[in-house]
Amino acid sequence: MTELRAEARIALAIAHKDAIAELRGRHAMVSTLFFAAVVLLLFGFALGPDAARLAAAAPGLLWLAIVFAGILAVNRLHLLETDDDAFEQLALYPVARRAIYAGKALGGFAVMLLLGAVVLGAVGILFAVDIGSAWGPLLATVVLGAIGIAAVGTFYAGLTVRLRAREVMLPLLMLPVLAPLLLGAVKATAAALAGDPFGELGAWLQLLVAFDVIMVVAGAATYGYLLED
Amino acid sequence: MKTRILGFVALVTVVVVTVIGLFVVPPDANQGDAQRVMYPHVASAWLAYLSFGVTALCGIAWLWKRDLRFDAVALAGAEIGVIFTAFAIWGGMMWGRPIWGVFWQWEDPRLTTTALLLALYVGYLLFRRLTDDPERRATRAAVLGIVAAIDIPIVHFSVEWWRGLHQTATIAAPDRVLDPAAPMAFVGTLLGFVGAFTLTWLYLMIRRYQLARAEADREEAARVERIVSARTVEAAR
Amino acid sequence: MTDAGFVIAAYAVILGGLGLYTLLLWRRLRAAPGNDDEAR
Amino acid sequence: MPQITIYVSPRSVGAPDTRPPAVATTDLARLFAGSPAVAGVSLRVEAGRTVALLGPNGAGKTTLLRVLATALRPSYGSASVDGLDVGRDTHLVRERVAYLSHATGLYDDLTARENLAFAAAMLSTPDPSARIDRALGDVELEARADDRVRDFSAGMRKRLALGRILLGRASLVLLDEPYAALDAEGMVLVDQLLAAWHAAGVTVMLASHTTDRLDALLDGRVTLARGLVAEVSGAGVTSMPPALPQRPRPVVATR
Repeated sequence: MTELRAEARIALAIAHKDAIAELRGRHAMVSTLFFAAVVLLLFGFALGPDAARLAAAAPGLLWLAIVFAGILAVNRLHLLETDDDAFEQLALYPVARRAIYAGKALGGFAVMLLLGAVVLGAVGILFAVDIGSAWGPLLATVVLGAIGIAAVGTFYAGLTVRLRAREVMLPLLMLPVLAPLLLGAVKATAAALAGDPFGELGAWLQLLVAFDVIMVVAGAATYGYLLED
Repeated sequence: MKTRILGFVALVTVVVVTVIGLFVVPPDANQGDAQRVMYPHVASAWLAYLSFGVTALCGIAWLWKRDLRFDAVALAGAEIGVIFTAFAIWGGMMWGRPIWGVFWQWEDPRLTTTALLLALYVGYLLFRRLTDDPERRATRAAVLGIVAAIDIPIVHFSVEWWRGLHQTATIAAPDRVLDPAAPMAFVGTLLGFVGAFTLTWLYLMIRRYQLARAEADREEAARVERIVSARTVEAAR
Repeated sequence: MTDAGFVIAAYAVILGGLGLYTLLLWRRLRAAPGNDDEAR
Repeated sequence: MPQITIYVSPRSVGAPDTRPPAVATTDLARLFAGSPAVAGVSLRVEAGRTVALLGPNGAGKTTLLRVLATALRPSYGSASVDGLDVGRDTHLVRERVAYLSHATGLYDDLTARENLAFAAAMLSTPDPSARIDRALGDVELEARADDRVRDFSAGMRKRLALGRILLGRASLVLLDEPYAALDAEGMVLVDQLLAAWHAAGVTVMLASHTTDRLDALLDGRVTLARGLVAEVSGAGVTSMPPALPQRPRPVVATR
């Protein structure tokens, strides 16, 4: 039991370090949020100006913006490590590999949560969608979605951190794996916004939970191999 | 030599089942001749899933035993898997067009899952080409193959739900639904195709494995040769 | 295009593809495992 | 000059001959894209010794250090630290080794103290705040403790990386060009560190080109050339010629 507590402490130390560096220097957070806002704006131009159509498409647009911005955010968190070969130094510390994964994923989760909340707000405004009424299920969906994207993103960012053509390979490898999450999140969001007419919301949230659990376990179990050289 | 025989047997069985599939077995009562596309389509889809299962298992075996021969099998599985995935998608489209009138049927979980499969494993193959060190490539490709294989059932399950959580499984389709009481001939032909294609798959896997091993051995020999020459030069000093 | 047309197209691509791949594989195997970018 | 205190792991105490060799490699080779950076090194370094790795650029010094530090896995042959194989017992080796590479692996947006605080968390350093202050004092960076590393010169970054090593309890310290980018005072600091590690029974291997100032500090020297050991001198370090000829073996990894 103490070993798990030690690993948790290490994961928190890594996430804390990422948070300080992120807030203080990188401004990745701000740029990612603006990127998501711009993507939403473009969706408006692409599908607008018919308000009804936009409102109908809102759940899909919301999650597309989150996923695309999420790729940038997770990538930024790992760039933080490669400035001065810090990633290699991190791997040389005598700490459990899954603790490193947990630390990086935790940082990713925090960024994704903030991103999700902001994009949700923007969608509410831009596409005139009443998010107030169903804020509970929507929050749950955003939290579960954030966990999934952070879990998968941290794995693939670690896999491609020293890879050639990394900018293309990260989305190319990551997006197909996120398909079930995108699908579940959009359906859950749509159900929540419509007041869950068919009672499907519970099922979609369960799908998201299953995806998150599987991907976190898979990521933690294999992240160590990505640090090998 | 045994492989050559396997190859010949595979060729003969494929020709035989093709003739049966195209000409001998009667067309489906509802779908008519279009139903004949099902045979190679289903056989290809089965081999796509089998191939990626092999790749994932070999990935685990490499991480455990660190023997590069598993990596060669994993590579063969991924490459041949991508090819059968492409065939399965093509078959799905050639079947969908006459039946639904559209090439791409979003509601069909098999089609959408297979498409994601293609994306996953084209990514796998591209990733392998971008990594040079044989052992580092083997380790990372193994992990990639395992995560991709874990993702496939989730994708299939979620697309299954996506189609309609509470509607009945049958797709609300025009009258041309496959005749449920398919006579034995269809099932027989389908099994024949699966058998013939699996033999072909086995033959191709062995050949691709041999090729991967030949290339790995050549690479290995070059590496060792450079080491030996460095040592002889030094020793002569 | 008639149904038969699609069936032919399906079989042609799948069987043709298998044949082509086998041929390619065979040629690569027969060529002495020289410098092949696959192994680079 | 501050009196530098070295926190020693219990492993590095005890008479050198009772402990397994700090470093032992057998026909060690490591290739990059097919060409051998290290082609066949069989080296043994007794515990507690200070040994220099000499030789021109590209001789394999850095690669050898990185394999011993578990940053690189061996392609062929094997390497062990304190009798522990770098491939099989990687976690245990990492507890025993401290490695200073060319890249100092620091976070530009964190201050010197925050960087050391993070390292202390990773190394589970007991009584971290006191140890961090002491380390900053030892490497003479107390004045800049709360400045961001982004504004540090290469020499100051190297001092901070050395300070990070002082937070650990390594029994083997690997230094890649420790004197590079350091001013006169910095070089004296490295001399002091080497003396302190030597006194504490910690084994040190350093790759360096500035050999003139090292005579008093070194026990032995190893000269590498083209990925092989060209010459060995001094005490506590021995080498064996690589096995010859080597039959290309089937593709089975060595581990």
